[in-house]
Amino acid sequence: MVSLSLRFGGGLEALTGGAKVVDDAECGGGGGGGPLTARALLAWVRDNVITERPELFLAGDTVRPGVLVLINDCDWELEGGLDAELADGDVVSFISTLHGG
Amino acid sequence: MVSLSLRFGGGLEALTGGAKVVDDAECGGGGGGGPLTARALLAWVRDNVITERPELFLAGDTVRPGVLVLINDCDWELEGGLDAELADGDVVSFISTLHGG
Amino acid sequence: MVLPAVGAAGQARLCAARAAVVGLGGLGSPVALYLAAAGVGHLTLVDGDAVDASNLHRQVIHTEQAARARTNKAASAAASCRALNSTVEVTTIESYLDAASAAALADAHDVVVDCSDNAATRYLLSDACAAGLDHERTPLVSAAAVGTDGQLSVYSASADSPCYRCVHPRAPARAACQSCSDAGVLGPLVGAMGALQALEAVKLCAGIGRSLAGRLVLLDGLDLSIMTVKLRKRSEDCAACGSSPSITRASIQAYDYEGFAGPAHDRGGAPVDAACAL
Amino acid sequence: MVLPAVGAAGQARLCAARAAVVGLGGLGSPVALYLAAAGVGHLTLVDGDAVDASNLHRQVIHTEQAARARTNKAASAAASCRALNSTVEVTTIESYLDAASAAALADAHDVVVDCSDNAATRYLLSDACAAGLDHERTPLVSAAAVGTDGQLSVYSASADSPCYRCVHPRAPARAACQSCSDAGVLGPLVGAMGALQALEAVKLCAGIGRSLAGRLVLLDGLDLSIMTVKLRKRSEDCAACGSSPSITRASIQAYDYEGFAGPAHDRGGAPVDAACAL
Ligand SMILES: [Zn+2]
Ligand SMILES: [Zn+2]
Repeated sequence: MVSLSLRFGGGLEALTGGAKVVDDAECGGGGGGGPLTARALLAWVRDNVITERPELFLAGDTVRPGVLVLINDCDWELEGGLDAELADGDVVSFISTLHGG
Repeated sequence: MVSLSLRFGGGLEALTGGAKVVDDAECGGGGGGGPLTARALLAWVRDNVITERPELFLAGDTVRPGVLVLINDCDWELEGGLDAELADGDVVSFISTLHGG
Repeated sequence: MVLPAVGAAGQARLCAARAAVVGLGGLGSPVALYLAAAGVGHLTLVDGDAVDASNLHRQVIHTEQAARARTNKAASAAASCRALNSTVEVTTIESYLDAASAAALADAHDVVVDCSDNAATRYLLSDACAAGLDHERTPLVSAAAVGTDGQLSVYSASADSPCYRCVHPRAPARAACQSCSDAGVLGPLVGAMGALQALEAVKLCAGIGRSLAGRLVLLDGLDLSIMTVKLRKRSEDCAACGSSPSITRASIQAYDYEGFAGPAHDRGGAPVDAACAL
Repeated sequence: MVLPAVGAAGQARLCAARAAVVGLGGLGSPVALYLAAAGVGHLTLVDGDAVDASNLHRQVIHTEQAARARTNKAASAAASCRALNSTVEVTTIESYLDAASAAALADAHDVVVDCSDNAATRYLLSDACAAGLDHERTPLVSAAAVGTDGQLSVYSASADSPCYRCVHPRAPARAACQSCSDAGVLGPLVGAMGALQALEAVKLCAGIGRSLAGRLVLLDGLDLSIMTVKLRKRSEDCAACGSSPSITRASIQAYDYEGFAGPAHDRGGAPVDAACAL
């Protein structure tokens, strides 16, 4: 289990019952004692945090287009994307991109 | 020696030769092996970072009225003010209060 | 449709709310525009100064026409507010803030927005909003901007949140006060701070969200870096809002704010901030 | 006096600069006001929509009078800009952005400001600013706001900073797109995002400071919490600005942006965002 702080923003909190912050989330899914990857975290979040319309969170094995994933205030693409490894205390944010103006 | 990151803002960077950020500052002044206090840090900053008009930084043994001191994004009054103890990695910000509008 | 975050009840509170804006310069321009646009029920606009062409680079509620006519800034801003939303009731006080009007503003409004440009007015306004054990405190949305830096907070908005004097018990020396006349100020930077002030004022009027009370936003416009910091709590020892205050809404009438914190405004001669080119 | 942070050279660059603002709604209102006020030499304002009374809660550059006359938004904004600063040259394009005008805008301006309200226009504008190996890229200052949230970044502004398509290679499904018509938007929140866009545009025009290129600002207005995050770098694989782009300024003419990212604007009937009450 890895203890993470999760954030949801840009309207994505509508999928978590309104929760913008989930602190001290004990995220499993690493499997076999290996490190927790972003890929495994996505499935864990879908199963444990998302309360409705999971298709607006995931599409296939990654986030749906328009959702940015940030690990400690950095675009997850800088950390390896789906293969990024997460450690205790990391803050992972899921932000829906806005288009209004 | 304590390794701090120092920030200067709100115009106070005019007293540091323009530097807004001094990373990895090796701050002495704890004396006798005790922890580094904010009081000792102020003297160290005056002697090692401030390049001009130190009277706009310190007044007596504390910062001049109008300067806010923040330790890791908290008002130093919440940490003990002059007696606050500093540790490696702390970020200490000195911000001059603005009045323009 | 009502914005879900505001709700019908919030919208009703907003329409019934009374907000005062002190200073219709760089900060007050967006504050007045956005409060009028949002439909705050009653707006009181306070400024003793006339519109000046040299300020228009940041005072976007005014016009060259108002500058040519030397229209009072509160009057000029009121006209723009009415053109944008005729349903808002707008009152002007076309003089500089004094102690009597500060106390009356704090009494008669749900929120006061400090868009002034000097320390003396900032202390006076805060004391009026914070002072007096037998008064409810009035939330004060306060911002400032100089050069490329901006600062924003909300004072006296909850039982344990500080007033301006809790955070700044001693006034700065005059030599330490940068003002627009020394350093200029980047127009869009002041604009952003004013819009954020309007946002906090709308939230307070509508009774929604979490206000900045007890926190301070610091914006460095040159780097576009933004920091939110936690301020000290309301102080038991505060002269204005502590447990045995020496400053009350009655006593501020006799308090020498300019002696304490320097001049509140220019008296004749060139406009204080005529020197701001950008 | 020239603001020290801008300097005489920066001021001269600002006065010679050409900026385009696409969309004169909630974001475009403060952008146009502050760019005109700052004295950007030439402003091109683009919008095909008419001023509507139901939008005035956030579109503060317009007036009830313009809404009654159903004035085009670019024309209404241009009038307000000229009233504020008659020295700025203002051109209007009183129609919705199409591929030809997007490419021409990117060619003819030092900075383009995206104040649009839909994904299709955002991709089109970004492609026009980023596309084509034989063109200099044009910095694009892009913001968006929905409900109580705002987002801001600068694309294509340096050799290694991403374009919009680098960060968003795949367009979101329509069901996932919140727009003002679904969720409303808090006026002062859009105002703050627009003022920050103007700040970034002024910095780019004047050649001062550190732009947001490669970073993204996320503002939660309800909590007033602000986060700045680091974005990925420009992608070698980007269809618009990678090493072998499939999208060029010529090819965007034939690209089906609405097929890719949904409708760019409402075609007749009620205004898209008439439903925004606050
Ligand atoms: Zn107090
Ligand atoms: Zn790209």
